[in-house]
Amino acid sequence: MFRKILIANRGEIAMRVIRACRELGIRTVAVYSECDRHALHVRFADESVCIGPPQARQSYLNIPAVISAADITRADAIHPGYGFLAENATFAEAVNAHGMTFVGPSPEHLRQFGDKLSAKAAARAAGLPLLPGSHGAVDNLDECVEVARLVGFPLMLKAAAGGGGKGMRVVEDEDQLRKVFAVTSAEAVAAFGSGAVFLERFLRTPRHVEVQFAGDRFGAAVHVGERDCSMQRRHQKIIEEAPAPNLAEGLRDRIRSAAARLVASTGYVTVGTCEFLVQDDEFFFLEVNPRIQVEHPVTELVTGIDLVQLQIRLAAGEPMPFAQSEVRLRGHAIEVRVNAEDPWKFTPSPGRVTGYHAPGGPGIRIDSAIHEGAMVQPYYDSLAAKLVAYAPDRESAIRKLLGAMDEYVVEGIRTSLPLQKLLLADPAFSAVTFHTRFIDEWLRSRPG
Amino acid sequence: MFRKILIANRGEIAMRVIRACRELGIRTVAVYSECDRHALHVRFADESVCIGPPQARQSYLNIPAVISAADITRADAIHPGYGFLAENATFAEAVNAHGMTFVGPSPEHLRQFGDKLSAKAAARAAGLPLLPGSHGAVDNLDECVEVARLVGFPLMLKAAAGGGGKGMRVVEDEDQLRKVFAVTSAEAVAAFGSGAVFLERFLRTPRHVEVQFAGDRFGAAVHVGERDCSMQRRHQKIIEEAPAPNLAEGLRDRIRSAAARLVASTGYVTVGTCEFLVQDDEFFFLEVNPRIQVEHPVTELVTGIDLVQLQIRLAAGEPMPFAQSEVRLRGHAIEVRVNAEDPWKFTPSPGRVTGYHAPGGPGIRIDSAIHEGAMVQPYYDSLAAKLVAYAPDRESAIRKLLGAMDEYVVEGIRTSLPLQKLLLADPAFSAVTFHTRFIDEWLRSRPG
Amino acid sequence: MDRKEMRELVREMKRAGVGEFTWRSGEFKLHVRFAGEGSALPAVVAAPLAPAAAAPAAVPLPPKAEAKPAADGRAIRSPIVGTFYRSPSPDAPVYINVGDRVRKGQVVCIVEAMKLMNQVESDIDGVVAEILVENAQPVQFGQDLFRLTSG
Amino acid sequence: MDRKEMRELVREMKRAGVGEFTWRSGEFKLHVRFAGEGSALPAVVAAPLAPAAAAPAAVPLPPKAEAKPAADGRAIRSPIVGTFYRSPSPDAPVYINVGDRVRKGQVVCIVEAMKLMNQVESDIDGVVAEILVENAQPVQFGQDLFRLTSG
Repeated sequence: MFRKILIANRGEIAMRVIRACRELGIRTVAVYSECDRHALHVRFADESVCIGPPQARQSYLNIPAVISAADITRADAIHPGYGFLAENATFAEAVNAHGMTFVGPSPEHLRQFGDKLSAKAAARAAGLPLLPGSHGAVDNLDECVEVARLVGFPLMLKAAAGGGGKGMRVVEDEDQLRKVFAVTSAEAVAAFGSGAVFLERFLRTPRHVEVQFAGDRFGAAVHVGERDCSMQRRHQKIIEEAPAPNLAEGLRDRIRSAAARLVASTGYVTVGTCEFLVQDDEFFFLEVNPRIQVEHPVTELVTGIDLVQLQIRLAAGEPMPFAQSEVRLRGHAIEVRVNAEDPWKFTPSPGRVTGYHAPGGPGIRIDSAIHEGAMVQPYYDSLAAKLVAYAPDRESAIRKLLGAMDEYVVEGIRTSLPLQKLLLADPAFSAVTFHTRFIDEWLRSRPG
Repeated sequence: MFRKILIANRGEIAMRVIRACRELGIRTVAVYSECDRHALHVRFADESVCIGPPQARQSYLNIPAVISAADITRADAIHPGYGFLAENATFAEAVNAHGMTFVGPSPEHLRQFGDKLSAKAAARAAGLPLLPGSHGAVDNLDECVEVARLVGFPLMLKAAAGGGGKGMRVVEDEDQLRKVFAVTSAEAVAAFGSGAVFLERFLRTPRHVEVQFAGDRFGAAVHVGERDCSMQRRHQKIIEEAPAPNLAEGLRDRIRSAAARLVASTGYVTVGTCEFLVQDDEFFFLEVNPRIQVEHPVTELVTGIDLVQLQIRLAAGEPMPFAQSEVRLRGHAIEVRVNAEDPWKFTPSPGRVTGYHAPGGPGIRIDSAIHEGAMVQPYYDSLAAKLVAYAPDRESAIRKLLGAMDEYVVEGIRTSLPLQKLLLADPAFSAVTFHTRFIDEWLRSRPG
Repeated sequence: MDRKEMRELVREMKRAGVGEFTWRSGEFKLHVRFAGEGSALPAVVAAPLAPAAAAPAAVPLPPKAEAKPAADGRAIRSPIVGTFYRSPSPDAPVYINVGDRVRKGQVVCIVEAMKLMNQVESDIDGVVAEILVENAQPVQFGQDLFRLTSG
Repeated sequence: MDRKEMRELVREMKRAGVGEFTWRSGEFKLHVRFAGEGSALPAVVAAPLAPAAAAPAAVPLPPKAEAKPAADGRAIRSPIVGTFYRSPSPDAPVYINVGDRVRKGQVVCIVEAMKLMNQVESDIDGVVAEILVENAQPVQFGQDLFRLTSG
């Protein structure tokens, strides 16, 4: 097992990794940019190193600075959290080259799943269902139109190197396709450095269901249950839950085992997520997130498994500590992301937190990077805290979460909570009639 | 089910009941004394009523004021929390007489278990082991000496109406007994209104193990696992855990079923606790706490059962929602009471909380009545918050709790946390070699 | 003022619990704000935390005295929680009306608690300027019932 | 007004519950604002929360610049994280010594990061007054390396 882990991240996920390390008896090193000097992760890590100015490119994304910080503190592993360098294969390679362990999959797996086309190829090889579409990049408009006629409209034009909801465009008919093909490709070059695009059938009201999985170096491959993350605004998840409610008969098992099959067939090591779109009783492979995810707590609460500790153990070469049959779910968990943003316009709301009081009591979990007097920086993403409720059943979990949101006081900055309160209280949420574009449509239909 | 519950209490337990009611869809009424106007329970209840000045006798212990507050808000039940009026049979009768339900056992059960001698009689009738001693009150010194010779020294002289560690005296030999008999009886008259005393064998290094139980109106009687609460300073619990670690082979089952037997034989309804002293492989009935206890969260975490919701359901006449065989324990939970007091001298430390930051992350539960700017009142008990850690095993729970205590910031008042940190890190805690007088001895042996 | 004096001045202000101060003498000006330093500043918050966006459901009880304080601070307040009655029985005349002169010790109303009719006596002299609670309405401990003027 | 009088004035104002006050006498002016009392002051906390009783284990890295600022604020700071070397190789002479005159753009040391030897150039002119880091010790981003005087 590792002696000392450097955490190449900030915010709540850095605190999450510090807590996991503390329980494993591993020392921690925090890195921070100049504006994060007083952040919680700096305070609670055993050691800390300033690695650069506030701009992420020069600090949290600065590979030489992060590696040097690990070097001078003699860390033997680096945990990348999510975002920043978490899915950067070059970074993972540099970590290995310096004799340290990257707490995540191999650089090869990062590359394989970082590119949507090679990810789809791996999924197809493992027998996972894919959305009808081009089986690879389409090189020119003519080829594109030809494939589109086979797939049918509406369809989705996607940048192969895109992700996180970026680089995608819905196309309703052939005319539109002819108009947007070149633009989409050019945008992809600008945004991702590659102009490769591909086509997929567009689902109008799919749900986003993802399976948490884990693999070890000895070939063990398990799933740890699934989550529903359909509540998205502008392709960003803001409410997540486990298990996924109201799945069609048999679908849950098929989805879970599909994910485990992909892990087994690719030899993936550590934890990750396989994302699917679900429409009625069909499901389609979307992508793999080769890292710990923001929404991992809901899975932890229903399984009792500490996923970050598991990730660290697997990265250290330990065997999977449980069998698939030992993964048992109990109860229901729902998470809301407390983003520092305008709840209606989604514009970031950085600033000083002048008042703060977190809810508590049974079944309430808070993963937070803020406190009274804390500064929410304008340089980084807007996730300030996560509030998770756990109860024996979904209805109780919703009630518990609504109560906890009422207790939550965050002053000085705006947060997404007012929006999430309305969404959780909406009959569509209780009835599970939502889908990935539910929030966008719901917002458009709001009076005023 | 009730429509509206008045909570005749304050502090963290009032918040706990509010949260339980919210999930059950029951409206809540807070009562408060003049100095508690800005307390959290007043803010988060649906309604609130000022019932008197700060002195507890004139507000939280003022039966006419509490009942009138329930009257004018048309509450149909009163939850007494713990302390204050929770074990007051007269109050429970008054609640019933006004057509409302007391969320607790019947006045008869409160009387039966409020008197130590009738409680022992009930335990003996149910076949529970008792400490050797007088089978009832001893009326005079001669009788006392006679019984003492049979029981043997050291022994404990106890006020029949005492409780919570008060009204007890250890007697080492006959000389001492002759000296203290009259004094103890006189003190009992002064403190509890009754001079009745009795004798029991005194155990030098017992552990305090208690069983959470529940009964319904239809005769169901179950245990919900046991807790160890041996870590006491001056007879006040400050660290509690579930399940009780390292019990002798078979002892755990014997203790649990003894408690369930007592519930069944007395026809007790709602939740309560049966306390035992354990020495080696023997256990002895101590007393029954006919109410929800401060330390109930550790049991909730390992069983997944919400005890306060259960208590309310049972008081409303619902049948027990689960069978004994469905009560399954998973993992280990440890609670520390965050008392507003000097950690070494135990003198209360009321005042303004000038800085507050609660720990978070997986497996951390906080039940708190404080926040930045909150006032810890000098009029009431010193419990400011409870911090509970839950992990798959005891060792991880200890590590998690130690980490969380390091994260806990409470400024402006002193708290018991520094003492609890040392105790949890002590090898005796890991090795479970502690007993009910461990802390007092440990403090005496500390240098300086 | 030299640097040593300045340092001492700052230290004293800090000890006194001052949050911010400006010192001017001639063209010399010193402005100091103590920002935190762990907890140099007692973050005294007399008011409760501001309510979260969605406040709890409205309280049907009338607000307590401080919400509508008697203009000149003279009021008869309820000594107990209960139900307010202006007369001893439904048919009987009210104890007092606006404009009446009230003497200390005079019964002014009844507050019923636990089926007991508790006569409330005025603890001040004055003239009834306003009756602040409707008949048969619930009242809290310490709630203003009548506003009096010295008349 | 002498210091004793000032102290008493502040204490009295505080006792009186005053939130903020200005005292002027001739060209002398004192302005004081007390923290708290509701929340007159935005509770600006530049520093982090004060550490809980048991502070985290000591950090082995040298403290950053602000812990020991160059007396006159002129210092050469490390532009990157890494290991500080005073000379290009173990046998070579050091780049600079105390007393040396340094010009803007002159190489003053090396900071090794990822096995790369990065030459650090001075961004100021001056005379080396103090060398703040031992040879072969780790340095953080922005840490002071040399203190310079204008000489």
